[in-house]
Amino acid sequence: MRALNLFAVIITGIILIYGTQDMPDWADPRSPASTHVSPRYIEKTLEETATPNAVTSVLADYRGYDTLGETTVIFAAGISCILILRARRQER
Amino acid sequence: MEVVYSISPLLAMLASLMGAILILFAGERNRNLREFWTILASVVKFSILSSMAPLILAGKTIEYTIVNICPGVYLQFRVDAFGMIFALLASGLWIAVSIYSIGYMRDLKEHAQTRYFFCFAMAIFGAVGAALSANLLTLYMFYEILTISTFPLVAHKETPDAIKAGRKYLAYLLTGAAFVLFSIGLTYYLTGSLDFVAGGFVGGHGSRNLLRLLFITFMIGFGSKAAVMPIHEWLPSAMIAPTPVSGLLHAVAVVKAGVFCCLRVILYVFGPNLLSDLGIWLILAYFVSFTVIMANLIALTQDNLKRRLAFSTINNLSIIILGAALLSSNAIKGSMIHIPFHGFMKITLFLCAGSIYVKTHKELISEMDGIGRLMPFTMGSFTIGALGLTGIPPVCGFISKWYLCLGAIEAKQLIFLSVFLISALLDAAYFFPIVYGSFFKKPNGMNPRFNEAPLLVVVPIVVTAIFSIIFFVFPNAFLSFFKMATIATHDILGRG
Amino acid sequence: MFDFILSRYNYWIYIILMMIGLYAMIGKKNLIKKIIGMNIFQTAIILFFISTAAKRGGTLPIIEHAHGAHPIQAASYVNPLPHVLMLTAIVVMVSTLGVALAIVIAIYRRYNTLEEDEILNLKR
Amino acid sequence: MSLHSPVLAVVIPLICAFLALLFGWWRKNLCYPITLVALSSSFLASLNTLHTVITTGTIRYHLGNWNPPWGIEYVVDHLNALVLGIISCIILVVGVYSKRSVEQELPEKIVFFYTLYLLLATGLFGIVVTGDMFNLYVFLEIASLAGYALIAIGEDGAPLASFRYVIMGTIGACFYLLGVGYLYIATGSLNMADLSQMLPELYDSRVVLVAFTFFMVGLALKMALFPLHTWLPDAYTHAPSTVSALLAPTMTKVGAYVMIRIMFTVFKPDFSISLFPITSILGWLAAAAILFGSIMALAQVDLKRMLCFVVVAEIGYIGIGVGIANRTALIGAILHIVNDVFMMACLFLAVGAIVYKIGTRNIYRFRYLHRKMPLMMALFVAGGLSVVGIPPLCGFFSKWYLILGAFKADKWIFVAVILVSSLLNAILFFRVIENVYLEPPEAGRSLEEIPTDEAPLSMLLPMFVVVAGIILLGVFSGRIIDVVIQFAIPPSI
Repeated sequence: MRALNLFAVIITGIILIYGTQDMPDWADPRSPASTHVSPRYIEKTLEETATPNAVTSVLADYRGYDTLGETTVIFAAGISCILILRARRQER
Repeated sequence: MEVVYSISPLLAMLASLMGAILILFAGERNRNLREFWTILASVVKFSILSSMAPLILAGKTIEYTIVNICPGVYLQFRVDAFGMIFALLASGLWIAVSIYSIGYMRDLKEHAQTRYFFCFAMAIFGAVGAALSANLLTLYMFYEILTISTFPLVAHKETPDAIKAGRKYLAYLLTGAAFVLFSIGLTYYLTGSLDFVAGGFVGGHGSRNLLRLLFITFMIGFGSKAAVMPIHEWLPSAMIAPTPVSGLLHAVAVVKAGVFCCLRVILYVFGPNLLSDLGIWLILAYFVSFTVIMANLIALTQDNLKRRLAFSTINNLSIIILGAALLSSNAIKGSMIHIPFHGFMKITLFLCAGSIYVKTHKELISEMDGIGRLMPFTMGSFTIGALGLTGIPPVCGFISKWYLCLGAIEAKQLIFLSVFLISALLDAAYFFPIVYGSFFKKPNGMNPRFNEAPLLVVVPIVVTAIFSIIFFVFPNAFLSFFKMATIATHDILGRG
Repeated sequence: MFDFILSRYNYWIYIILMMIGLYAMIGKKNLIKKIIGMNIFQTAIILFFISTAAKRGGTLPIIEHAHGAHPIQAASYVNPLPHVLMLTAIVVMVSTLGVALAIVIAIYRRYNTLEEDEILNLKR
Repeated sequence: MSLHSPVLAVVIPLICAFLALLFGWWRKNLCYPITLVALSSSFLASLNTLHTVITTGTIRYHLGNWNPPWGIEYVVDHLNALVLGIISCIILVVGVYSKRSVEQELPEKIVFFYTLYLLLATGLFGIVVTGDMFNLYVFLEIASLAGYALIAIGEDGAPLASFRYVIMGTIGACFYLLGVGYLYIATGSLNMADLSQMLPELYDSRVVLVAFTFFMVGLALKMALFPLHTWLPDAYTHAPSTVSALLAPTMTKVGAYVMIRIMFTVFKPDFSISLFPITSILGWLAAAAILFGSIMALAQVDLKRMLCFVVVAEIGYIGIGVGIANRTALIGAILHIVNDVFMMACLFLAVGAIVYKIGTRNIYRFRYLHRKMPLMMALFVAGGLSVVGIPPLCGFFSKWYLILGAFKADKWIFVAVILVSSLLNAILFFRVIENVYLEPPEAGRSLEEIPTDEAPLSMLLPMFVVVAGIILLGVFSGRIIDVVIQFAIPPSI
């Protein structure tokens, strides 16, 4: 069992490392991630959202819906914890 | 062939479906209402079906499409002469069996009667649906409905034996259905169509070996329901069910549906030309001939009346398939009319067995000596049925066997002619001792006074027996089975 | 070859971290250790994402100068998108952690142990 | 209105989850009506979406009015409109059903239960309609978290089962997120439509290959595809009845939907089928899943646990359809997603009703049950027969398409697997039916003495709806394929 787990983990690692071969070099400004979608967030943030902090503008505006989801996750987690823990106490 | 579009096939189907639902709603508390629905549904169904008969006899087919299932395949009814024979048989005998069941079930105070009548109605729904189906997929649907709805009937008694018989029944038939589904899928894959065509439609698609495989899987699939040896084991075990159910299984719906499907595949999917071209008909013919002889030999050794009748059924089913497999016009005609004729004769015999059981609780032949003196009507009808199955005039069994023999000669297969004749001899060998014993032997320990079964039980028996004789004298009486078989045979062979 | 390794070593480190976490998740018997493994695994993913945001010579994605002075060069700021994604992901992962811990508490209350095999023995 | 319907379907339950908590604080019994209002408006919105998609084609909804790929986009085409409609229908139906069962099993936790129930619905709807890879992850986690918690409050073994589910589910979600990360490195985009345009040039890139692999493994974990199904039987067995009835039909099927979406929309079919032959691997795994699930189900005496293994097998059917990957088989797979949602809902709801009334799930203790609950058992039989594949119930028709597809692909062994598993399913369900209907009565006790004790109307009504769905889906399967499913399949297949 232990060997099997180790095997699975190592396979996962090898596959992941295999994938890095075709990745752009680290911190390469010409990588797709730096050139395809994200430049607009930096270049237009002031103009479109009047927010100098690009992270904030993406978080709260461009991808604000993700943030709504994020708060929902927190909400769900909170309710979950209450649900799980409170129940036990009452059983006692 | 002229096609008439009409809603009547659907109405006929709805009659029994609605009947089943109403039976369920009436329930155990309103027994009379429930029985009323049973009878009403059976009568309505039969009259709708017979109202279609004139059109069929005029050489037309009736079509009704419900809904598309997949490209080129519809949930569709198409009534042709061959389907009509089976539909009329099933719905006609349903009336008789319903009346009989009411008497039988009430007299024995059976439990779960609502379930019984509901499943009965559903079984007829399935059987007639199979008869009216226009294509293999619709056929499969009703075939499955029939299989499932018969299961509670087989296991009706709920004793461990009955449950075991039910399991066996399902195991054989559902495995068979899996083969059928495989074959239907393969047929659709090869031809892109599933519609029945008189004379077959798979010719020219796929390699010859593939078609042979297809035919074999079809025969294994439907053969399981038609109780062809060696996949017949479920049928004798299913004799544990109440007698009307055995009658239904044997004479009316279940095994007949199996045989009907086999014939559909032989004549309407493959067609005589293709089968003789592939040469596979001969294998099938030898195979079922073996069943014909073996079943009769086993029947000789059975002491339980219902089991003996069961093997007789296995014998006759294979005779029907053998007739179709010979592919000659007279043999096909003979096997088609043997379906209804055997139905009438066999149901007479089964109802007699039930009648004896209701009155005396006897199931073993060795205990039935002298019973004819107690129950002259019952045993008189039994004699008629036995004569018919042996093929002795003046009972209708003679006609079908005559045509089968003619067909064997026409196909120049004397070996199969001898199969028919030997089987008839064996029939005589196991039926006549019963008849003889019941009338001429002294009853041991029984009071030989007239002591007939209840009226609701006896009347259907006598009626079916009389019908067996009428069909000999006038093969076209009432339902014109003979003429329909002629039309169907003409359609099948006329095209090639 | 050396260049190749050097240019990607960051990814590799995160991958090794992931493997450690993953092994703890599926290999350890103690429930808390599993949760710690889960945390390591998730943190590694966060680091992995963040590292994709890096640009040589880039600075924080906060636009300092006022309108119109110079055109804003995307290359001079690091990519803000992975940061945003990971802000969301961190919250998601913390929530998962919270729920997992709550469940562990529930388990502990019932079985008085956190060793998986002991629990299985107790159940039997 | 119809323009906003996809997003309304997601947001209404979300808002109502807050409301349910708020009002629940004040009056506990307000939660149930709020839940129903939310779910039925969600259902109506989904129907509206489906209708709009059928009449006018794909809906694209830009959240916050930011154009994709910069903002988040909802894309609803025929595939997810169908899945959305079906899922929202079942969630509503289970919601109606939940009342009595929750009152009995979780009397103290009604408020939180319904809040999480609505959040779970939000998550599932969000997964289905979104057109953004990362947004999908967020909603996946909402649904999963709610699922973990709802499972954990079940019977005795529930917390441990739930914990295992947390571990496996988190690995699945993290693998998915890793896949998103790898794709992001390769392309710089998170939008599905944008990705599918950019990816064909990168199909030989190792980054993309690895991303794809991780998507598949992650989703296989989420949808419980053999051999990664290990969390499912325990988790769904020990969960409260309503929760199993909610999760078993929806969660795994949504996973399957995402898998289809990624294989055939984000990646193009020629990649998933020929360049990187994931489909053939998937097909074989699915075949193994079908056999394994059916055989393991045979070994169970607990009805619910047996059904959990049936779920594993049913996932196999979807997998086999995707694995064969021709047009007919994919129709079968998508049709099976639809059918399976209804069949599993039917079966698990029936189990819930049985537990509610007699408190046991051991199938050898179901004697007399058909006297006690005649309607409920009849409906259960309908669901069981549908799984066995008896026409005209819907389960048959998806099998029919799968068999045809397997023939077309010359994969005869898959045909055999499907047929054999139908037989195994027949054994499974007839074993139960036998115990319910045919067990001989105890000596000295006649059946007539056993009083009818039918499940309450709030349980029967949903069952009727589901069984009606099973029959109608079966009879009109051809129509559903003509109107919706055939457009849900990428034209290049």
